[in-house]
Amino acid sequence: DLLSDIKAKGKIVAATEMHYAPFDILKDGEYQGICYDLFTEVAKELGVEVEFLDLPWQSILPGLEAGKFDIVNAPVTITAERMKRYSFTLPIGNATVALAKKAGDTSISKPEDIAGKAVGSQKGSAQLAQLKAFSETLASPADVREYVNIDEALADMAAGRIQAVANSMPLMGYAAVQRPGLFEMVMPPFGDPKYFGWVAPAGEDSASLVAAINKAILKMHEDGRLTAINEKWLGTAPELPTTMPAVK
Amino acid sequence: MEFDLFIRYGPALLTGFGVTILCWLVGSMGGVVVGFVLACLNRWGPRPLSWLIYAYVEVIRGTPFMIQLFILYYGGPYVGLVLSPIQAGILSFIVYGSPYFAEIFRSGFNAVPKGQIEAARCVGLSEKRILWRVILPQMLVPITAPLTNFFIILTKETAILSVVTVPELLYETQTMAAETFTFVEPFLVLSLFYWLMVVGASWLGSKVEARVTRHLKRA
Amino acid sequence: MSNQQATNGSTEDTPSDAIISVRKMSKRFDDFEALSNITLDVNRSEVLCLIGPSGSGKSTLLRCLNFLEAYDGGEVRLDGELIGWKDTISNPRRPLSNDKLRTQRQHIGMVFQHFHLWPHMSALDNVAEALVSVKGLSRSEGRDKAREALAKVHLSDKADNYPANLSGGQQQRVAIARAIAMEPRVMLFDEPTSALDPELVGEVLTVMKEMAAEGMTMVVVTHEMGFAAHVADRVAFLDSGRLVTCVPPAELFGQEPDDPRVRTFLQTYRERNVV
Amino acid sequence: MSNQQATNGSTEDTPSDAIISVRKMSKRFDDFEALSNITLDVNRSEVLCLIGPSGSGKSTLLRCLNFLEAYDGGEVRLDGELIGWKDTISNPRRPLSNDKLRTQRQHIGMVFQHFHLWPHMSALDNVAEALVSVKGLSRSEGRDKAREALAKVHLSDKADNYPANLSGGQQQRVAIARAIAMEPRVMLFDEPTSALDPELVGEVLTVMKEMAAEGMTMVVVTHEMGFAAHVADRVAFLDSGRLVTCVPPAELFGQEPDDPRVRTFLQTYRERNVV
Amino acid sequence: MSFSFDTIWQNLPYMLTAARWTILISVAGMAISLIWGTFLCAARLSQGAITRRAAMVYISFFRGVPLLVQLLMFYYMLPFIGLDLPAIQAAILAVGLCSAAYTAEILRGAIQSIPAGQTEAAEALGIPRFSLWRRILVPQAVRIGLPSLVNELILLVKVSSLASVVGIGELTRISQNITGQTYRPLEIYLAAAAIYFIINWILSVMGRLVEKKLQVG
Ligand SMILES: Nc1ncnc2c1ncn2[C@@H]1O[C@H](COP(=O)(O)OP(=O)(O)OP(=O)(O)O)[C@@H](O)[C@H]1O
Ligand SMILES: Nc1ncnc2c1ncn2[C@@H]1O[C@H](COP(=O)(O)OP(=O)(O)OP(=O)(O)O)[C@@H](O)[C@H]1O
Ligand SMILES: [Mg+2]
Ligand SMILES: [Mg+2]
Repeated sequence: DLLSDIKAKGKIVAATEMHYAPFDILKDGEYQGICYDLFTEVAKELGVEVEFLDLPWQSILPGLEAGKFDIVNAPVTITAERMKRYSFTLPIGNATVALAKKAGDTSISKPEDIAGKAVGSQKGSAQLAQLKAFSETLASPADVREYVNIDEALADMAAGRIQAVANSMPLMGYAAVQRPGLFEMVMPPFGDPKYFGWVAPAGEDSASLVAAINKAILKMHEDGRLTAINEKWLGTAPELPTTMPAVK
Repeated sequence: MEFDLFIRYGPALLTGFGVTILCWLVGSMGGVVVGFVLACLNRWGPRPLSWLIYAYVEVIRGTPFMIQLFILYYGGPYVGLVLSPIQAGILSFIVYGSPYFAEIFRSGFNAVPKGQIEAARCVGLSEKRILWRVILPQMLVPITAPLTNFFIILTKETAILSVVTVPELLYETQTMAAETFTFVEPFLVLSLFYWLMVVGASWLGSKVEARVTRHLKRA
Repeated sequence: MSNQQATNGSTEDTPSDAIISVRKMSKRFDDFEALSNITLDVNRSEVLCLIGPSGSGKSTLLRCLNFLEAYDGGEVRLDGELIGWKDTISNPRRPLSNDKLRTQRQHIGMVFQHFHLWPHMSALDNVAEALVSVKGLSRSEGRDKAREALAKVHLSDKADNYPANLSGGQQQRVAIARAIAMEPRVMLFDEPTSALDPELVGEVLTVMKEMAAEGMTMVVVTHEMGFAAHVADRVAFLDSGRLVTCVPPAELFGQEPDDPRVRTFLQTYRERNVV
Repeated sequence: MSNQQATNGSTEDTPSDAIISVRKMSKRFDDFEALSNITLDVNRSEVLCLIGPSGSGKSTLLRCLNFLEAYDGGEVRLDGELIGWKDTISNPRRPLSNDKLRTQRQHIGMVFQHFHLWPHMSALDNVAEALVSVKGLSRSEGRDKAREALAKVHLSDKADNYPANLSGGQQQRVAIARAIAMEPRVMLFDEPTSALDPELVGEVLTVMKEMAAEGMTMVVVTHEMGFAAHVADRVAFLDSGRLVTCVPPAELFGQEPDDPRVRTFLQTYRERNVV
Repeated sequence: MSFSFDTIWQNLPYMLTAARWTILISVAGMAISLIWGTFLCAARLSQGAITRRAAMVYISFFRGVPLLVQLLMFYYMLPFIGLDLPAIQAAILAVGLCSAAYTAEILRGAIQSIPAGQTEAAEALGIPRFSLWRRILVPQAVRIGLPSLVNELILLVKVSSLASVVGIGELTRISQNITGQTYRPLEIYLAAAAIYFIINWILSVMGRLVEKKLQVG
């Protein structure tokens, strides 16, 4: 099976899109981020070397199925629909949706203030679904705009076409830290709590690999490495469940 | 393969296809016209203008469309140019395509034998008539194929319009891909639609070519 | 330098009946001197034949007359008007605008050595084109007039052929028809009968004689001495870009020419044509 | 149908010294019959001149001889070998493969009416190209031989010019040099002297006479009757795609020809050339 | 918003490193495109019906299917038939083979405008087809089609960015990644555009030099 193959080679190949701060980033020409740190530790636990691949999102899933690599170590929001097609590992990050606004915009101070305003989010993301559901509950719904990439939503907010951007809380927080004069986080997060996991191919073949990785994640929960890594990048450590969360 | 996807997303995909075709046709036709004018000004216009055109051609042709579009759409508002996605899409398409077309036309101008232009001058045809009646019909022989090529390339460049949220084909297929977590199906749809456009463009190209090479067919 | 020459040239007397007057005209291609110091008058309604060895500059001279080739030094005047260059004293000279050039060229027809038909137009349209877009005839009037011109050169049955589907002589006749249909004041013919059979040469000759009678001025480059002898009012002999002589044909062909170059030139021809 | 003719044709006797034999050959362009039922032999080392009015099919006949134009009916044989078509009885006939055609054409040189020089090569390279890529000479050997050929036509000084920078007659001489440098068994000339002055015509004539003496067979289309009279062993007269007569020149030019068509054809020529 | 030259300055070395991939893929792809494109064009114009058809099918496939899909096919589907190409080779091959279809068409258009008499002259001399193409048709076709060919090569440089889908960190990809971390897309994209421009401008200048050289008469 997959795990024994990996052990035999002594190497695990992990693909991600190095384009999702602070989980996966390319900084100073090197791959860094929460997922990098975490997965490096996981590989140590498995006793194998790790090779990271950077792929655009549209070729990550075909590549996984074609066996070009063993696992996707990008943060993927765990949803019911996705679980049908792939195996997820235990949560490694908080994916609950939060808002960012343009720095100094006093008209938005809490999530409900987006009523009637233009809000951008990433196409097809779980956070977009949360945003839409939340918007329905408001007196006047927000004008929700969908972008292929979250960068473009942020750029459009900077250009003034939209007033807020919704995405996972860590990402929004990181953006605000990176461009403090430009973006500002809107607290608190809203909607259902959501989590990021890693993705392995579905089926028997990968079951043992997923189990082994889960074991490593649990161990890191216990010895505090998980918390330490999260604190290093986010300043705080989120509460992460140690069992697979129930999804609708 | 999940065929019910096609039914579920069918209407959205078709609308996306419509938007793609709109941007493609308007953008590339505009590009042809602007390119032709540029090529003419470059050839017959005053010297300094042709340097300007040279710079325009090299800069626009030399940089990626995605980046031009990004700068136009997201950078535009900083200088007071606020465009809607489709406006920005079509405008940037015209801007992006025109230098390529201009170069194709330039090669066409060069391909017409000098003697024929001299003959036209000798019977007193004006430069404009010479362009329309002598140069253009003949230059279409070598340039119809490159023109068709570039129309085909532009069909695929429409995909880039998705970065400014133009609800075109790729944008819609990505919605489908992201929401359903599928990849083969969206690519199939995408390929099929592009292929349709390419077939259309090739067909038109071959018709034009047959028309303009009529005189070369020996009995 | 060129300007110097030009000014000198124009001070010479020009006979009042000259329609074209060439003064000390010269033309070089890079470092090859194709024409040097040509001075020549063509009178109204005159037929002037240009003969001379291959490469002597006959075509180049014709092409300078309507400024297809920009001559370097000297002057070419049509009815007193300087051809091609702006008639002001400036150094270097500046060429006329395209529009002005076009007006000048409308009075000067030309039949090219290589015909230069437009391959994408039928024989008829090759002839009709300028009638429509220069003379302003309607397309159908233009075609009618073109048909007449083609009939003159016996090509009515090939009017709808594209040039590629015409024989060499037929192409040449289309080129002739295209030029004469425009009824210019001066016609330049560059070997107009090179591809024609003797019979047709006779016909074209007749057409040209008619045109001459109607007052058209013609400059004809030809290698057919018989043609020159029968058509020309005067024959000019060019050699290596220089005008050797310019005399009535009787003088050139009738008696043994003085110039040794002309003598050897004509010799082989005489031998061969005693059939 | 074409096959029928072909079989008939080949049953006729072929004189044993004929290098080219044409039997009941015909060629049509769409519904225009350019050649009909041509039967003609060209003997080894013979110079055959083809004359006839413009559009009578002279060029087409030459082009059929080396299958640049696929003739429809009848046969053309070179040394007994069928040109162009596969020599089997099949209907419709199928053309030879490119390679076979190429081998056949290597023995048949051709000078085109419109020269067809390659514009991107210098005069020298135009001549050297086939020497290198067909005869397999090295590029420098090829150039040397090309230089010799150009010298024969008095063009040594223009060897490096591109065709566009050559005069009409110079272009024609390059075309001649290109063909003769290959030393084929048969040469087809399509109006090889149309752009040449009388003096050069004499020179080319000398070159051709030398080639004939060395045993080359030549078919020459020409409009110059003087040329035909002096060079040809026999003269063939074509009219509207039909072969009217094929006789020694003395018979055609010496006495009043029997055929009225030939008579009128030669008439204008005679008149004009009494200088 | 302030324009940050610092961001560009800091990240430029990484972008230049990535540009090396862009150049490698482009140059190798160009070689394939030009050589294979010429053969395709010859096939497309050949008298053999089968060869001609095959070339037409090839051209309509490679022009018809998006390059992205072709790349994914080369990389992810060829392994199923036992041909597991390394990413960089797959990228070069896909880019080159696709571009060849366009090159072939450009050359075909140009060759059509070469007067038939020139081919006839070569045939009459018995010049072999290969020499006819190499010495007579291609040089003139290149002269006529050069601006369009340079167009195509420049497009090739730009589509080399699609190589990112098989995991190659070329210029566009690295720029996007840097953007994802710095949140300064305008700066980074402008810098990337400048690098692309330089590469393409060199190409274009070379094209014009060749054009000058081929312009005779
Ligand atoms: N564009 C050019 N560049 C360089 N040399 C040229 C050019 N055009 C013509 N020549 C040279 O100028 C000379 C005169 O050429 P021209 O065409 O006038 O000769 P011609 O008298 O018409 O000869 P022919 O009877 O052979 O047509 C020739 O030697 C030719 O090689
Ligand atoms: N490709 C073609 N399609 C149709 N008709 C053609 C074609 N080529 C030649 N013809 C016609 O066939 C006839 C014979 O042409 P050909 O070129 O053999 O004449 P020719 O005897 O060489 O005349 P010339 O002395 O004028 O060169 C002409 O009437 C011409 O119009
Ligand atoms: Mg000449
Ligand atoms: Mg002919």
